[in-house]
Amino acid sequence: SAEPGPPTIRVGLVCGGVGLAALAIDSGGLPDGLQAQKICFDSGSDAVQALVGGSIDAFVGAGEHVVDNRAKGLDVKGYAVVSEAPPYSLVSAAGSGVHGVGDLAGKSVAVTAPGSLSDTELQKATAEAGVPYSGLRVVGAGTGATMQAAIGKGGAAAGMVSDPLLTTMLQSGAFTLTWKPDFRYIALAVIAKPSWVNDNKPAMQAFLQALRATQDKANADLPSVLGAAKQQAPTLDPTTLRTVVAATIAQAPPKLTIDDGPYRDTTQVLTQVGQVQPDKVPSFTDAFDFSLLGPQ
Amino acid sequence: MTESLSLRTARGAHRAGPVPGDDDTRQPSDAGSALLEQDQREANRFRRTVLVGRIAVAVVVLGAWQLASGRLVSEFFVSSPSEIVGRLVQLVGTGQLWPHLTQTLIEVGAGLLIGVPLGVALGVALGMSALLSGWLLPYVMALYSLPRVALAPLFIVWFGIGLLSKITMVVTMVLFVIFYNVYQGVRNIDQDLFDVARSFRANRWQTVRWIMLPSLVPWLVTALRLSIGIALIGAVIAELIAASSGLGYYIKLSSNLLDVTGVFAGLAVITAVAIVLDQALGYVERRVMRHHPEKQH
Amino acid sequence: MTESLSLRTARGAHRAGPVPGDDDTRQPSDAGSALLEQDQREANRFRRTVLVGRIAVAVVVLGAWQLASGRLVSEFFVSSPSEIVGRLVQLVGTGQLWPHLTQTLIEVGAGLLIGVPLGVALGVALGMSALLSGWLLPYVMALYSLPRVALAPLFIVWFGIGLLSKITMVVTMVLFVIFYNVYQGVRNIDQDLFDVARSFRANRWQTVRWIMLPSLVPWLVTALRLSIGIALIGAVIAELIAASSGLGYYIKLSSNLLDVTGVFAGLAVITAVAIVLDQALGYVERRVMRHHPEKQH
Amino acid sequence: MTPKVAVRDLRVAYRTRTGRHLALDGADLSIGHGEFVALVGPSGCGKSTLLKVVAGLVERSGGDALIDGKPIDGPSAGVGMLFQNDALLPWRTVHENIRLPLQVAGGNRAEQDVRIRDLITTVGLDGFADYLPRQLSGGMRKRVALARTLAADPDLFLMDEPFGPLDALTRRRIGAEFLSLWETLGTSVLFVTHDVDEAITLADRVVVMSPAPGRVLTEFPVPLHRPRDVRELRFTPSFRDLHDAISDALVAPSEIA
Amino acid sequence: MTPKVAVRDLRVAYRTRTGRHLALDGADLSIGHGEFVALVGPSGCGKSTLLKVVAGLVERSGGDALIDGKPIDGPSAGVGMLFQNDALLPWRTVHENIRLPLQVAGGNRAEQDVRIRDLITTVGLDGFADYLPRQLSGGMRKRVALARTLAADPDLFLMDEPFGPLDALTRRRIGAEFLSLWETLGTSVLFVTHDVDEAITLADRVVVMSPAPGRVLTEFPVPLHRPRDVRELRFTPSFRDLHDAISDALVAPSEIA
Ligand SMILES: Nc1ncnc2c1ncn2[C@@H]1O[C@H](COP(=O)(O)OP(=O)(O)OP(=O)(O)O)[C@@H](O)[C@H]1O
Ligand SMILES: Nc1ncnc2c1ncn2[C@@H]1O[C@H](COP(=O)(O)OP(=O)(O)OP(=O)(O)O)[C@@H](O)[C@H]1O
Ligand SMILES: [Mg+2]
Ligand SMILES: [Mg+2]
Repeated sequence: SAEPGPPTIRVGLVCGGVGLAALAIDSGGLPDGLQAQKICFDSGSDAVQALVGGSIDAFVGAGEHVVDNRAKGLDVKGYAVVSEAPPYSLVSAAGSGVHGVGDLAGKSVAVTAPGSLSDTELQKATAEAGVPYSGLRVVGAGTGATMQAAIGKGGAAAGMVSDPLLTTMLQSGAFTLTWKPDFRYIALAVIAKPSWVNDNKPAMQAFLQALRATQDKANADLPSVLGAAKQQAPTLDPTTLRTVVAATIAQAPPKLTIDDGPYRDTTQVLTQVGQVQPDKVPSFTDAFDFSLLGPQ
Repeated sequence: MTESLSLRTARGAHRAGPVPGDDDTRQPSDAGSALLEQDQREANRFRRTVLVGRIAVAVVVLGAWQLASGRLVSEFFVSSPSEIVGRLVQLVGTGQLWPHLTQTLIEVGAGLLIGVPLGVALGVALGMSALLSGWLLPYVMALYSLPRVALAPLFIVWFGIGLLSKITMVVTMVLFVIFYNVYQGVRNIDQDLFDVARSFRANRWQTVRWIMLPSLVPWLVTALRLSIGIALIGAVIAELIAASSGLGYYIKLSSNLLDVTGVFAGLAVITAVAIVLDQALGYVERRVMRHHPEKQH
Repeated sequence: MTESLSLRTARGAHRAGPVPGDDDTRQPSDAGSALLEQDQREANRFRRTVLVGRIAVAVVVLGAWQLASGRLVSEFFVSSPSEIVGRLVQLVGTGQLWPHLTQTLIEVGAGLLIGVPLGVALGVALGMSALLSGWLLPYVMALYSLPRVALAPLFIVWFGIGLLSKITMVVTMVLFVIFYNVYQGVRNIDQDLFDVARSFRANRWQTVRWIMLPSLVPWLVTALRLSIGIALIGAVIAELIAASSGLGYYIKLSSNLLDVTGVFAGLAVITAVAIVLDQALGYVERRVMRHHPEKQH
Repeated sequence: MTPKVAVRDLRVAYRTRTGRHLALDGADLSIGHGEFVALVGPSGCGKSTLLKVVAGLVERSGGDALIDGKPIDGPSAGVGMLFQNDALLPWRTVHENIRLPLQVAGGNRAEQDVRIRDLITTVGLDGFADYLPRQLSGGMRKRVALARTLAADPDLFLMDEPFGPLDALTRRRIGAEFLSLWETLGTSVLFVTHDVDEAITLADRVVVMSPAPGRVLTEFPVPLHRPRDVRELRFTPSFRDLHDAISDALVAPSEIA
Repeated sequence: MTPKVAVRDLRVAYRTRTGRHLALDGADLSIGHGEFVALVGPSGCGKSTLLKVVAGLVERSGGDALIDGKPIDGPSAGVGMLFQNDALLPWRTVHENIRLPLQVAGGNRAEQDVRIRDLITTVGLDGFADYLPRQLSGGMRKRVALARTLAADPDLFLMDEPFGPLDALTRRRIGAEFLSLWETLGTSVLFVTHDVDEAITLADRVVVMSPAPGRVLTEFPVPLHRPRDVRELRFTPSFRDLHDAISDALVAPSEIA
């Protein structure tokens, strides 16, 4: 790139909770003097618009954004996969009589926001259980306390919850697990515009390497990243934090790279729920480029 | 030059142009039909000019948007008027729009019905009592400046994800706007008029009805106008955070699907609702103002 | 009974109590030091009562909150004043608060500096021209009622994630509140005063400065008061959507972490800012109003 | 018998930004039942202030003010005040402005309308019932205010330059009208005017106030029999003498100053 | 020579909610350079309207109105209007209200202050410079308005009942003051008053208007030499005669109606 000085990168995140990208940035020691700036977004779609508009350089978000936008002809690509486990599980209030997805027919079910990943997961869950999705009353209930209130106070028979709230809620005994995703899905990928990456290879490379390094460090010595994790979730007690960080690290694929298996699973879900036309689905190599991650 | 500074609502004669005199009819309250006809003509001409200009503004803005879209700016960001219209037609045709629209309207309506009287009462009370306002005013300001968006999650926690939390949100938005205008309005009432009412020994309620409320009309009009917009915003914000229907829900859904056309279609409906409510308010205003001193259209 | 209906700001003598006459000093502008001392005493007593009541309100509300928290309501949902104070102390102590606070203040300040003059100009222009307002008013209403939250992503695309998009957001919030109040204010100016200015052949600018702006003072005060709150809200909303610092960022982060204490700590800071700005405005208002007809404290 | 109004050693000190402004300093006045008292005095001497004290609209800083022997403490029943500035409700038509005191009293609207139409005729505003105050001339507004006060049917009239901006003819016509009304009703009247002729023509007694801060300087009983012929009166010698005496009293203090 | 003001066949029809209200219907008037014309007529006959037309504040519906031979089209330079209601800026003190026309003209503030203090003395308001209009009595407000008009130093004065709410003494004092000012300056004056005495005392010519809708009925030259001694004048026989003639003219049309 033509730009002098240290490489910089503006990274969009949906903040709240522990993530590998945030751990990498917060634990410091980014390679090559990389300056990384975290920008917190309210939702993935806001961040994607900012990415396409050039307000941010990279975004760590769901793989569907790559698929969707490439299908729409927008030039975005995935450069690493940070999590291949769908994050949301369905939770019901204990004693509500809901034991499985089959019990939800015709009831209110809470997702974080309509059209979001949790909604996609719900559609997948209902399809698996043979419950008509259109028969549900889907409620957007946000994340965190609002979601917990929606489920706990009977606003919804079940709701989509992710960690760390998931762990907390289940530990409290007031809630039971109704459904847990058992498929692979590109839940978090590092997304950027190839045009920007071309002009800023060193920055992107350094950032991706930092992610890899953090992953390795965590795998080798989990406590070494707990300090950075504490920054992101200062209110979690140490044991829960440890559990959550361990889960986060476990969800990341080896070397942050996937083959086309999980990609196919992902696109299959998206076509199944009608979010992408089957004939518009981009090929794996078109959607992802792991070359900048360094030696495999 | 300074002439144009006089209010557009200047007293009649400011606008009266010379007309041929017809001196023979000396009726005190009639100035000849030529003059009246001319007034009529002028009024009609004015109404036409307004309408034409108004349409021109819309045409220019929408036209520029349509032309820019896909050329100057990516359609991904700004959609285009034709697409939005297409979507609206589809939403109306399939009947998808109504549940969202009625949901939002119910929230707005209920919020206004509660928030407006509450705000007026609060404004009157604090406007009239130096002690009450000394005690409460700073806190009112504090509450007003709380970002309701940030409180929305708490509202949902406290009032559930149903209608109640949305109406509460609308009320908290509307309340303050009404309050501040009424409060200032009360403090600006002509003391002489209160003296008149007192000297005739009007009781409290009569004074409120005959002196205070009519004096507040211009302030209330502004407050209501501001309320309509802010009530809609409140309802949508609440629906963005947590909802299963409503225009805010539809916008959020579209936004998450990166469907900018859907977002704009939702916004267009909100805008239309606002304009309709505003025009209705304008109609009421003209009826009330007919007897009000300062302004007549 | 009706007596109390007269404004608290009633002309002086309404409040003047009988004092022993000291008929020997017949100075036209001095009514004896006994009376003046009594006025002073009354003023002091009033100020004390206000202060005591104000503190009492805070104590009662915070006390009830503290007591209810963990007893009537789960602390998870409402935190508690003592926890919030603890958090604030910590935020200040570690210096974490300042970057957030200054960021938000800069956005609010810049937004007000741009939005207020713009709103005044628009209000004056549309208030003075029937044609302009006929053309534009419905669209102003439409724009005003657009939920800015829904537009925030577009702001980010157009104006980036930096200061500019936040300031724009604040401006779009402030603009309309100022506009509507000024617009209504302009339409309520006493036509006689314009006539006076015209008859002295004051030019346009002089008329604006000497007649229009002073007449608008009560309206502007309300508008500014509403603006402070709404500017803060605008800044926070923008920061909620996308930010890397600012009070809104801090609140959002806390909210996502289910850290209700953090949310309330952020809200408390906003509230404090609002109160400080409001008091500053009140001070300016009293200085200006000293020469204004209707109200004096 | 206690007088209708008794004012003793009245002091009023208005609050101003910088302290207090002494408007009345030891004013004394008494009005008998059914008496018509005219109040004259230099501009700014406190005539309006005195009326407002009796109307219960301005508090005393010292001294006594009683109506029917009871200390004044807020507006009393049966007292009708006509303000120096007309103080009409700007959003009400002439007709509706006059309705105000009738509305306070309550009662049948149709009857009110009849009464209002009568009053409009009395003050010579036929045809202007539906005009707003700002569409009227200064004199017409004053007449509306007069009609409004008449509508209240008080037994004590407090009138602050009621005929100020009226031309001589209208003034005399309405003055005569008011006089004959007063003569049939037997109410008490305190009447501020600048027109010494008018004061003598109408009143039983003319009270002269000193320049500010006001006190009552002197007073003149008017030894003219009633009913009076307003038009002829002013050419009688006793009228001339009284006029000169009052004018002199008005001039005296400022000649000294 | 063209007259200072020429009004011919003037019609003014105010817009009202229901149509038009004819306030002036064929009024004719002319004022010579340096002439002092008084305008009298029944309440509501259109006197204020006529003044406002000459001031360029109200548009004509028909007829001509010229100043120095040029049709009036908005306020002209050198025309000073004193409004019937005082129309003071309520947020300005007495001193600052009087400053208004000086501010328009621009110039040195200190010089303005000197001028303003002079004017305050002229209208007898020493000590009230820092009062707000609402802290003044009706007569005092009028005097502020007068001072403000004087400050503009116009060569055509349009005065709408300038001395209305003033007591006889103040009225005569300020009237005399104004008269001597006029005599030195040689400006033209159009002066509305109800007081026929005042009209005769001050004016070169008294113009009488008909009841509404107004036109000029007749006019009377005042054959009194100048400078006039305001206090003595009214006891001369020619004064008495003129007074009676004007009063009769005022009465005449309504006697017929
Ligand atoms: N609200 C007020 N605050 C302060 N001073 C006041 C107030 N009202 C009146 N005054 C002062 O009190 C004095 C008497 O006023 P008042 O109106 O009673 O006079 P007045 O005799 O009615 O005069 P006029 O004949 O001109 O109407 C004046 O000097 C005036 O400046
Ligand atoms: N803005 C207005 N709209 C409608 N009619 C008006 C308006 N202003 C004045 N008029 C009418 O015009 C007529 C003349 O009014 P104007 O004020 O000129 O009378 P005037 O001779 O000054 O009376 P006065 O001696 O009582 O002041 C009145 O009948 C009045 O009702
Ligand atoms: Mg007075
Ligand atoms: Mg007039």
